[in-house]
Amino acid sequence: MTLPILELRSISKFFPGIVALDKVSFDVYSGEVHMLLGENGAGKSTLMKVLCGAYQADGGEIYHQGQPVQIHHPGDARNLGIAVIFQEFSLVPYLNIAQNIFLGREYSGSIPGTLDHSRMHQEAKHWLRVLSLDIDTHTLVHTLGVAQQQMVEIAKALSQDAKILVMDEPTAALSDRETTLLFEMIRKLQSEGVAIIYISHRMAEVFSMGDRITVLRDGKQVGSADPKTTTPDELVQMMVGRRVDMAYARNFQSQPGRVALKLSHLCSENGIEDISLEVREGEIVGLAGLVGAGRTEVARATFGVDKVSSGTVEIFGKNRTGEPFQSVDMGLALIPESRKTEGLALIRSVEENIILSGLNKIFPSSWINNRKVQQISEDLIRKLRIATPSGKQSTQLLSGGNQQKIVIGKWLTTDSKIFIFDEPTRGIDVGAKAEIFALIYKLVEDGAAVLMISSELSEIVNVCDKAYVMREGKISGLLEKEALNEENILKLGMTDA
Amino acid sequence: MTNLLVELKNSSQLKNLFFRILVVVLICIALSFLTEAFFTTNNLLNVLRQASLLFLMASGLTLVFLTAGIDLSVGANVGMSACVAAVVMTTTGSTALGFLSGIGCGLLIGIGNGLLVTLLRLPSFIATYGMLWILHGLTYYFMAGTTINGFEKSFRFIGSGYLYGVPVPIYIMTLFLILGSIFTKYSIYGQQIYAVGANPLAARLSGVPVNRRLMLVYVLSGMTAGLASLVFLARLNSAEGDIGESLTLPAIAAVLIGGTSLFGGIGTMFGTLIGALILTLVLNGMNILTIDGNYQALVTGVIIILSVFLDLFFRRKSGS
Amino acid sequence: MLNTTLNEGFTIFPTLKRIPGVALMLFACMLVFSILNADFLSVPNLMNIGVQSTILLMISLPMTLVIMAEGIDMSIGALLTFCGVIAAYFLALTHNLPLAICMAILVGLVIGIVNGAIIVYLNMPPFVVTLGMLGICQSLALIVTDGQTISDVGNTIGLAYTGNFLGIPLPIYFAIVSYVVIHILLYHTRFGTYVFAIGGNRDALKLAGVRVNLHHIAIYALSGMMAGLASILLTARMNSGHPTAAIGMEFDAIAAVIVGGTSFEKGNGWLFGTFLGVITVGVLRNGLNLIGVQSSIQVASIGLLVLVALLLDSFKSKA
Amino acid sequence: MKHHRLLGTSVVLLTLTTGQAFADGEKIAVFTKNQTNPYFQAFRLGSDSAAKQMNASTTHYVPTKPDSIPEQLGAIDDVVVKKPTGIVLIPVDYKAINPGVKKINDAGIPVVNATDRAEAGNFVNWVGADDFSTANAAGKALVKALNGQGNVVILEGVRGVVGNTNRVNGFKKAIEEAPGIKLLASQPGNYQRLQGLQVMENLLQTYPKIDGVMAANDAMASGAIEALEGANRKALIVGINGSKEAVEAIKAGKMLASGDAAPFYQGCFATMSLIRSIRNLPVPKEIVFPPMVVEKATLANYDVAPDKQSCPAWSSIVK
Repeated sequence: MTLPILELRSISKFFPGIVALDKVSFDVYSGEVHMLLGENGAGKSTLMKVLCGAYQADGGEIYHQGQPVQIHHPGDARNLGIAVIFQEFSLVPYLNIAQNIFLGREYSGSIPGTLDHSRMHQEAKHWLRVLSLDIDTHTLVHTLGVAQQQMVEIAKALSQDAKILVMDEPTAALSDRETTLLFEMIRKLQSEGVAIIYISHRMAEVFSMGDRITVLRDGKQVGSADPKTTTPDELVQMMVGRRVDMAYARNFQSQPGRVALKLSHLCSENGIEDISLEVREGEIVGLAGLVGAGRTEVARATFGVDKVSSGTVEIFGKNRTGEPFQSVDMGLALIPESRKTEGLALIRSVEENIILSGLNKIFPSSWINNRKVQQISEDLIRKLRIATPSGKQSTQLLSGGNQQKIVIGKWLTTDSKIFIFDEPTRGIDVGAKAEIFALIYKLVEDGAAVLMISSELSEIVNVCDKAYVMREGKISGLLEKEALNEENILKLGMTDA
Repeated sequence: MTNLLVELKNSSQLKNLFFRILVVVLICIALSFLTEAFFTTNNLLNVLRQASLLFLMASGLTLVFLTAGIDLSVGANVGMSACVAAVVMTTTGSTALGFLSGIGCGLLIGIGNGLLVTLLRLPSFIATYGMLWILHGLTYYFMAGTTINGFEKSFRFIGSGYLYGVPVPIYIMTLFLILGSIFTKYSIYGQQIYAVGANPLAARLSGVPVNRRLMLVYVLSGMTAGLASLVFLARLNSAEGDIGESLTLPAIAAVLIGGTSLFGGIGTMFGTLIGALILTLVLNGMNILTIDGNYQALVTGVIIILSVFLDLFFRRKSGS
Repeated sequence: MLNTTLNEGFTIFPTLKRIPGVALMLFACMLVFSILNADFLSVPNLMNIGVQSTILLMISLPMTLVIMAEGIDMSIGALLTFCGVIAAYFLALTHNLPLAICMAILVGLVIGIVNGAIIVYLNMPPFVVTLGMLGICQSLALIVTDGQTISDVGNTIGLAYTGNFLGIPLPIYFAIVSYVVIHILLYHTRFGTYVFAIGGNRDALKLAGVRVNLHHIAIYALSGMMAGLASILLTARMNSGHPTAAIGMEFDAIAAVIVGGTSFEKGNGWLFGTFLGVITVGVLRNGLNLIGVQSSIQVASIGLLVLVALLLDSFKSKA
Repeated sequence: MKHHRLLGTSVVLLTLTTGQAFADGEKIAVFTKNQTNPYFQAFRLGSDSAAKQMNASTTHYVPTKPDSIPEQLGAIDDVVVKKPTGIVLIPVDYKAINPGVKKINDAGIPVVNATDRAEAGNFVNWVGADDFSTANAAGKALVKALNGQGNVVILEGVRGVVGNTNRVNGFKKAIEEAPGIKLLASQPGNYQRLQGLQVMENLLQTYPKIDGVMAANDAMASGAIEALEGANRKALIVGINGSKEAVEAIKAGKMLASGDAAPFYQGCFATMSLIRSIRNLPVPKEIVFPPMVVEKATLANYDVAPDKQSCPAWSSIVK
């Protein structure tokens, strides 16, 4: 029995208020694909950051071929032959593909100090060809699409001919063809004896690619499994724990009322075409599809963030035009995809964030009464069970779940009738997830109309009354009742279906 | 865990404010030991009066900083508004008209800056810099190297008059401090301005009319400059093209020393007041100690870096 | 996908979208002035423009890198002045030109490093740090000279500005050499690549295992050093050291950089644009002087130039 | 009136053969320091008026940044290309201007030096007031008014500017000559109104008894007036330049006197000398306006605003 090429023993990592990793042990052998499974926020990405030296573990040891090693610095990780494909891109927008691929590993030119651009471009071309990606390596990456950027990320990692390759949900942004390509690459590398740590929460991949599976939940290691002997359901059980059903528990029948939100033939400057859909009061409508299919763009165009190039957005029959603040006045609310960059003023307090959207309505005199602000925020903090010591706390100190609750709470201070949730549960632990859904249900029961964007099929299927599926900026179908199941969503969503 | 952090934060905010006042106090104590001329009612009033000119310019600037912007044209604005007001007053002989024209001029300039920043999406730094040159050019052109002087006593009052033994500019400063603090703390506009500075995108997605608030901020900054120019005018009893220019960088420095962040979303009017006080005290001290003027810029520079450093230091310690 | 540019080498040929307003402005100015004044296109006058733009160019080039790295250097004008004074001071003291030059460059380098170190290690906003440094340099210049002009510098240093080689004034060579060197630094060395990365995605650079801090400081060091170098020309130009000679020049430099199409964000920079920016301002001043336009109008037109150039860009980016 | 006082003044005269040339329409380039100081405005008006009288035309070159040496030097480069018939030059800095003067001389353009005496170079002549004796006269007027008893402070202009140094020395001389006068402090106000005001305010705090103020220009003097009024204290104030506002202040009894540097006349005679020398008419090597003091007694001469005045005949002054 050979030694694992890399072994982590009871690794722990703490952040203010959160235990990101709790004594996680984990190892990988050369030539195997070790699947790292877990819900968003389970600690996968943190673990990976510890591996590549971006974070320092607060406890535990790392062994490389049996030898204890320290990874203080990304350089150390590279010296151990660890290469990482990051989920959030580690690319430099105004450098070209070749420069990005060789960032930090540039080839020196003949004249000392200078760079050998031609050689870097040649090799870059080679790797792009391997990934059958047909782009000029002189292209600046900020001009590439998401999928292409992801491919460049992959090329970057491959080009390091690493002994240990870590992939963080590499297929998240990829089309089918690209995905199959990637899988071929992985098989090839595997046969060349590269150890691969593959982070994902997509069942299909796990079973098709994995040799071994380790499941994380809430920063803890909940178990390992052999893909040949385990079933998806068991894994899901492990991933979400007992709360699997409760997370989506929906204990009411929705009575759709009048049409609240109506998009007709909507096109925006951000590349969505001819989007038509309807959301009625008292129902939850899903918007499914692969990342990059244009779901977020629909939300932005509807809310007035992106310019509408043609088509109309009707709110209770009235045409919506202009800026987001005008949409808000018409009763529209958007819970954006990214809390930190789009949802919260992180350096401001919980109170200030919660009150922000409601200011106009609560204080028509435009003078603020602090006692009232405090009441409202404390009331919401209680109602939404936001775990914060006080309303004065600055929001950046809170956990993802609580931050998300604040972003939602913001809209409960307005009289919004239509809520657009963009990935409401991304990066939130399962407990908070359940609470968020409870909130959504509450809204719907009170007659609100909800449009929910989600990448997690199970959510769409279990939560929504019906769901539109998008593909390449267009709506590829509407699924209702029993037709609303994961297979159909995938079929409609697949780029080459 | 978080509890502990919060306590730390709150306490540090106290510390933070406390530290600023402490600096002022320390400077005062030091000076009063160095010369008996310092700690006299007269000199303290004198310091406050000098600080008030700086504060008036800096207060509008503070709002701009809160939105992560900057207004380099504030000095040129003061110069132009002063000249406009002076011309109107001397030609029409009406103080009221002069008053209005001065503030009006500042307001127009503010609108100009606002349009450049919101409508045309220019970075405020460069937009207001271009504005600075244009304003100077116009002012020089119309003033043609002359100075206008000799204004009505009634008008001079706001600059050099006394009320109950206290110079009028100090009252104006206090008024601005109060109004400014109320506006930033207790009006929804203030709240929205903080949000815009802290995270413009989030503010926009939360239904804040971002462009309108930016506009508002530059207009207010312009108006304050306009009003400051009137006080300058009344104080100096004469108008010339570069009347305010020498105070542009000090005003910016005052805002920064006052703990307002360049990146927006953090800062208070009171902080700016303290910033203005610190700067004025340093110059006053050097004058009454008759220290060589060559060292003034040095001391100021060091104080800027130090105070901002300590500020960040405390804020970081609070874990945020 | 229009905006795809060869990032090293051929930046002189920008793609459509990259033609900044400043280029158009430059063209317009050249056209107008050559029509209005016969002397404008004369060789000696063009030389003039080049010579006069040299000092500004020499501090604007590194400023481009500083701004690309999401920083700013407000101290550069005062530093330029201070270094000039230092050069003059040592010349007057020792009449040893090489020593004086070395001292000037050394002082610039040291202060640049101090700027960088404070910014990077104490993690402070560049604007604040360099604004403070502005005051410090200003004072130091006054203290060294006690407010007087140092004119006992001999005649050797003056040649650096007035002298010429093969009929071309020396400053032009200074300009060309500094441009070429910094161009190579930016587009053909690791350092340059990392400048793009520090502004564009600092974490990515960290993850790539690069010692980011050192490179970050190096940017400010370069800026300081170039100020030292330029100060030689400044002193040569006045054939003396003056404690307020270049006060406020930082703004001209920053304006030139921004007008040249470098933005405060994401490490989006363009060195040649800066060159255009500097030349355009030079052409404008020179042309207006030739036509004999009133100075107050000149002041206003510089402001207009800055705004219009940027407006052209913002319209293009919208269109 | 004023001309009479000048009649008596002896002026060094350099006799040339009076070869009359009738060419006119000369183009004169006039260099002044900044656009904000009334002194230079008066100078410009003077030279305009003179040029008009002699059918010549003037173009004014003023730095866009007040008192910027590099800009003035740059403007000179540009103007030399333009080859005007002659140049009138008030150097921003009397030492740093040298390269500029050399350039003008090399181009063979006749140049008159005015106000600040340049360190080197060939000039048609120098036209100016002797700062030292002007200040000294103003100082004496103050001493006289104080009956040789009391405490005095000096508000200096910009450190390192030769004009300022001379003025301050002139003041100090007047003080030394009067044993009863005590100099309390001499602080820089950089010729700025606001700074003059605030420096004075602060000095008032330190010194309970100040009887007299000597300011290196009228702007600071009027700043001092405001400071005194603000503090409800009385002191006699003298300034320099004899500017409009000083005249009014003196009329109103707020100010004792102002040393008159006669900027308007400097403008007139600098320009006249230049044109005359171009037309091969004799010009003296120096035209020094003797120390004059604007005070109650002489107010009458100064009641005309500079833009209303016109130059006296050459012969009325130069004999």
